[in-house]
Amino acid sequence: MANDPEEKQPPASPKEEPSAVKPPAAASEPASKPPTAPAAAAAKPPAVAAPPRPPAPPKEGPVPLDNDLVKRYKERFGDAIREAWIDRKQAILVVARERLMEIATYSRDDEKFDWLSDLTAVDWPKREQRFDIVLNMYSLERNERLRLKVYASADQRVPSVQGVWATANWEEREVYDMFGVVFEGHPDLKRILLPDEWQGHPLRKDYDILTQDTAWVRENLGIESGQ
Amino acid sequence: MLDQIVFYFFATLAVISAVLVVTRRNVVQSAIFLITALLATAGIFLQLHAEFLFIVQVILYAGGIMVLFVFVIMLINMDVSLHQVQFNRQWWLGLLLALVLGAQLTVAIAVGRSGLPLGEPAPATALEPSTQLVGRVLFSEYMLPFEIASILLLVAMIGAVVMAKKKV
Amino acid sequence: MQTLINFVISIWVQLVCALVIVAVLPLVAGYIVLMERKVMADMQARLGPMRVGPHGLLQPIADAVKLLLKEDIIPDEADKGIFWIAPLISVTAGMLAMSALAIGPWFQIADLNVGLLFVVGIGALGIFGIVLGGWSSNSHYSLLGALRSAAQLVSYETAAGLAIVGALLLAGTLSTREIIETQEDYGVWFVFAAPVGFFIYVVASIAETNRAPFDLPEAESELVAGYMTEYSGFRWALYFLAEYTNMVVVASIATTLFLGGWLRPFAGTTAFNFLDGFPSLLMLVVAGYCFYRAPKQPVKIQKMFLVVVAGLFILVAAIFAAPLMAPAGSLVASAKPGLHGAFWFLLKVGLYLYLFMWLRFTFPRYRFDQLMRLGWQFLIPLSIVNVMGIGLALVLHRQLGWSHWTAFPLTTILTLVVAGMLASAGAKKDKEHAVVGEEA
Amino acid sequence: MAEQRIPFATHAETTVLGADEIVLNMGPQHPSTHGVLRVKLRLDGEKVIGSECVIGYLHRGVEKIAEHRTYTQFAPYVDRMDYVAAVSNGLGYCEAVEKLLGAEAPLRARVIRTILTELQRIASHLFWLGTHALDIGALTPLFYCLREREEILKIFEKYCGARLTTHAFRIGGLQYEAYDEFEKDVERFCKPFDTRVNEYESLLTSNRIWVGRTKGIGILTAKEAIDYAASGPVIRASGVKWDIRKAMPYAAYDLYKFEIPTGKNGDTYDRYIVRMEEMRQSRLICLQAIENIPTGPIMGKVGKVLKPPPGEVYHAIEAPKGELGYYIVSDGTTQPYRVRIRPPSLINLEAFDKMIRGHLVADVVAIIGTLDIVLGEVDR
Repeated sequence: MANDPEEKQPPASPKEEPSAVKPPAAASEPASKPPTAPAAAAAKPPAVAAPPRPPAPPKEGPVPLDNDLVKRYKERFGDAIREAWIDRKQAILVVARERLMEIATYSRDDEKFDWLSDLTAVDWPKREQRFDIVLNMYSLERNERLRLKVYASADQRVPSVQGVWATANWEEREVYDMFGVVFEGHPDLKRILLPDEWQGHPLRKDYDILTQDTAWVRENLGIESGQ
Repeated sequence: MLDQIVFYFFATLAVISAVLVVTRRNVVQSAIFLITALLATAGIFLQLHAEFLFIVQVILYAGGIMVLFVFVIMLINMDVSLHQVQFNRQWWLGLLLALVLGAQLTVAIAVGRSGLPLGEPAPATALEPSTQLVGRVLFSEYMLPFEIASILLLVAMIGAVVMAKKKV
Repeated sequence: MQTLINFVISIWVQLVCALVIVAVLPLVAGYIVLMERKVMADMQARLGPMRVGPHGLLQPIADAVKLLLKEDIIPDEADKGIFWIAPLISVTAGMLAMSALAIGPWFQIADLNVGLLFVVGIGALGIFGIVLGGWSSNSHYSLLGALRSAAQLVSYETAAGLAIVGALLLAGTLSTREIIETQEDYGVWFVFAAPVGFFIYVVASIAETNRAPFDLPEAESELVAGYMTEYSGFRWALYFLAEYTNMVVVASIATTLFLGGWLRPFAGTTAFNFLDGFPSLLMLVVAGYCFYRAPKQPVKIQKMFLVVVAGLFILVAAIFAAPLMAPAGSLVASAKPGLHGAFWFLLKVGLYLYLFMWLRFTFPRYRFDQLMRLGWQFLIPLSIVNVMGIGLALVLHRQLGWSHWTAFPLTTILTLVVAGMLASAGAKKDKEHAVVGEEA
Repeated sequence: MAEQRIPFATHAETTVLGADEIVLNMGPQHPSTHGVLRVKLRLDGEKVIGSECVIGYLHRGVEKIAEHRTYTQFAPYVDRMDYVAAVSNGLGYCEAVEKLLGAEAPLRARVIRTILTELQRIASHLFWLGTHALDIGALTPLFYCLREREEILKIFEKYCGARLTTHAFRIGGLQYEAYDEFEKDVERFCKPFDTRVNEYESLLTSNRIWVGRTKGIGILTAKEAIDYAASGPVIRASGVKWDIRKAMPYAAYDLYKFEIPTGKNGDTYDRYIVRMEEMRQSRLICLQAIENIPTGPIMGKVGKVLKPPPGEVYHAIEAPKGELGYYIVSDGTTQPYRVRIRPPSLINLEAFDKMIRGHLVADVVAIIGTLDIVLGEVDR
């Protein structure tokens, strides 16, 4: 059962997730009139009978995940796949930083995740490897999403996936601009949103929201810092 | 009397602008003065009731060739060539030659004055309107030179197109 | 001193006409701008200028005053002398070209023997104004705009010139007055004898005045405002005046050459004499509309103003009607050709300008290379073929005695066939160009 | 005559006819860059041989602000990103947070949300068509499009009081009940809208000059579109039949039938056709939806104070410009730990450099128009 079932449109296996009132797409599309079931948010069991799951959506956080996708990754890359869990019905794989390029190429070519929808970063200052670089991939054929995570500390260099998906170019520049993570192998890694001479990386947690690069402001705008 | 005024106005205008063309350091200004010189001569044609020549002078010289001049002046970057010193300090030699030429001209006119048929200019209405006149002459007596000239122009045009083709 | 006075007396008519042209043209240009904005608004489901005077009638005056008061900025490194003279060249070229045109049988400044050639030649001098203006304002954008417009004007002038040659073959003379008289003798306007020539001339004249689909040089979206970028205040207005004067000149050439100048439609046939009443009828209709709108004006002064305007139109209607009512031989009756001639000429010019505006608001802009390709690969060859076609028709008609009803339509069809072939060849080449775009 | 040096565009680093190329700067203040985008074009004569987009002039640090606001407080900021399609931004954010909470909006709320989002899609495409045609020189379509768009903005104003930055939705459902003649207004707009689209098409689609200016311009093949992660009409015009409303239905899209228009060779003309067809499809969705808006509550079971359990979610919707994604990380407090917004305009803009190579300056303007970018979203 691949990840993110709720997202998936499995023609065959019905999805009994009660929260979304949604007959599987394969089933005949209800006439333009919406389902006659009482409009109240009653969970309408899908047309195909399936044991209704407890209505309470999974309240607890990430749950370890082990499906065939994760198995394929594990037997291909062994311990490079550090962890795998599912959070809010979306699969997440934490991978080793060194082998990111390989895993990315494998995901695109063999696993058909050919459309990199997003590449971003989150800063956890308390953790030793403070940044986690997040790659949200999507497979056009299998209509599935998968999220790769790589942990990196401030001074470690993350391999750039710009070679695998051309779209990563500007997104990596933005992560460099906002977090200061250096991407190795990126054609021209420089700031994309902020002026080139700006000091500091705003989206880091320790960059207080009122801090403005006073030097840059004083020098270019000729005024004391705006705060 | 009015004709004299008009004539002298155009004549002096032509001479002054011709001189200015040579002496201007700014190349575009000299181009403009060249245009005024050509228009002044066109004015003189008009004064002689040669309307066709007047308009041909305006269209060909001012409208055609000078547009090409100004076009080329703009396309070539003038900055570099302006800094080199244009004059090579031999203007006195030029002046001398000009005086010699002037002297020769005045002598020729003075001696030949009696021989030249400088009678009263024919009244405007005597001749046919110049367009028909030029047209008839051009296509009757001077048919052959007219055709040769047109072929020559055609060859020049094709040459230009072929040369430009390589660059595109 | 005496000769000077004699000289002035002998040409007072031309002098008055010249004064009228120089004084009235800016006002007319202003009202053409208003007409354009109103027509544009009408086509775009909105109202256009309504605030200054009733229905925006005083808008041109407001524009002129605004432009006069605007600060006149000269870029610091610009070439002051040329920057100052460039718009003047454009305006003088435009106005000078108006002098050879015969607005009505009476209203003509100079009946030059080379009339039409003069107008086209002087019009060509306008290029200097644009090119020098673009160059002297020393900004990269205006230079690119100036070079582009120069190239466009030069290439479309050839097409317009050849289209004129086509019609001149029919007219046999260059003087504007005689062209209209030959059309009167033939009883048919040249637009029906050489329709392809007229079509080419319309397209070429639009390109020549930098308007509508061909307004590349000041295409707002690419080069900001082309050669006019650095101009402001009244200097910019001079360029605008030059553009509208050129438009009027080009429209007058077309009217003189193809639409029978000051001739009333069906001038010859007496059956259509009721058309003589059309000018005063039109004026009365306009006056009626003004009266109808007057009470609806919000401000009292605008009501009064509209009533005055309506009165004016009734007066003009009376002037047009007077020669019809007056007894045959009287002086007043003799004024008919002059007045009605001028009316018909200006009406045709007005309709031609409306065509300009109509095209401007429906068509997107050509790209520069498409524009040049259309000019050189379609219009110019077609106009050459058109000249040959009309020559052939004349030979058939005059030498071989074919009736002109068969000769001219036949040649027109021939030219259209050639036009089709040219167009398809052009389309094939476009595909190649499109491919070039791909693999470059 | 004093030495009068001819200053010839020395300040701009340009040599007009030198062998090397010109660098033409289409600066932030340019009438056709749809906002404050600066493009440094490297030209060889008139042909573009390279470009560099300089962005960031409208950067307001929305993602940093999000970390200091509660989930509900951050909702209005989302409208300011793609200010032309504020309603769909709001829908994306609210659904993402609902997914984070594991809550669900009731059916009636989801149907009304679908109607308003589809109306917003039509309004966004109308605004695109008007400005795109204006850039290429056609003056008239702009006013027709704005006339229709005005009707939609009136409906938004009647529903939630605002025209542009509407903040129409709340996390968990809707704040306002649909006003009583809501169905009639939407129907009054949708019924004649088909003839209106035909009106635009009569002006442009078969217009020789329009076809000449758009066919074969800014070609993006399907493979390149996927590689550059283009989305929305840009990827569909290249032939990839993919629309999140069909692939991963959200709100109430799975209840209605509609087609996904695709193009063949991914040039400006195909993108134009795709967007025009999309407007028609959105109209069909709205008509189907207003036939029977289910009754019932408009607000789901979501507490006043939202404290989602720690974890993260990525939720994407089909905004008019493309896939608008929200990656929200929650650390259990009332304020999101990290909100990352996937801007479709910025990612579509990445393919811009590849698309304009070999074209002329006039085409650059057309290509910026066809990408339909809004700088508020590009710079965030």
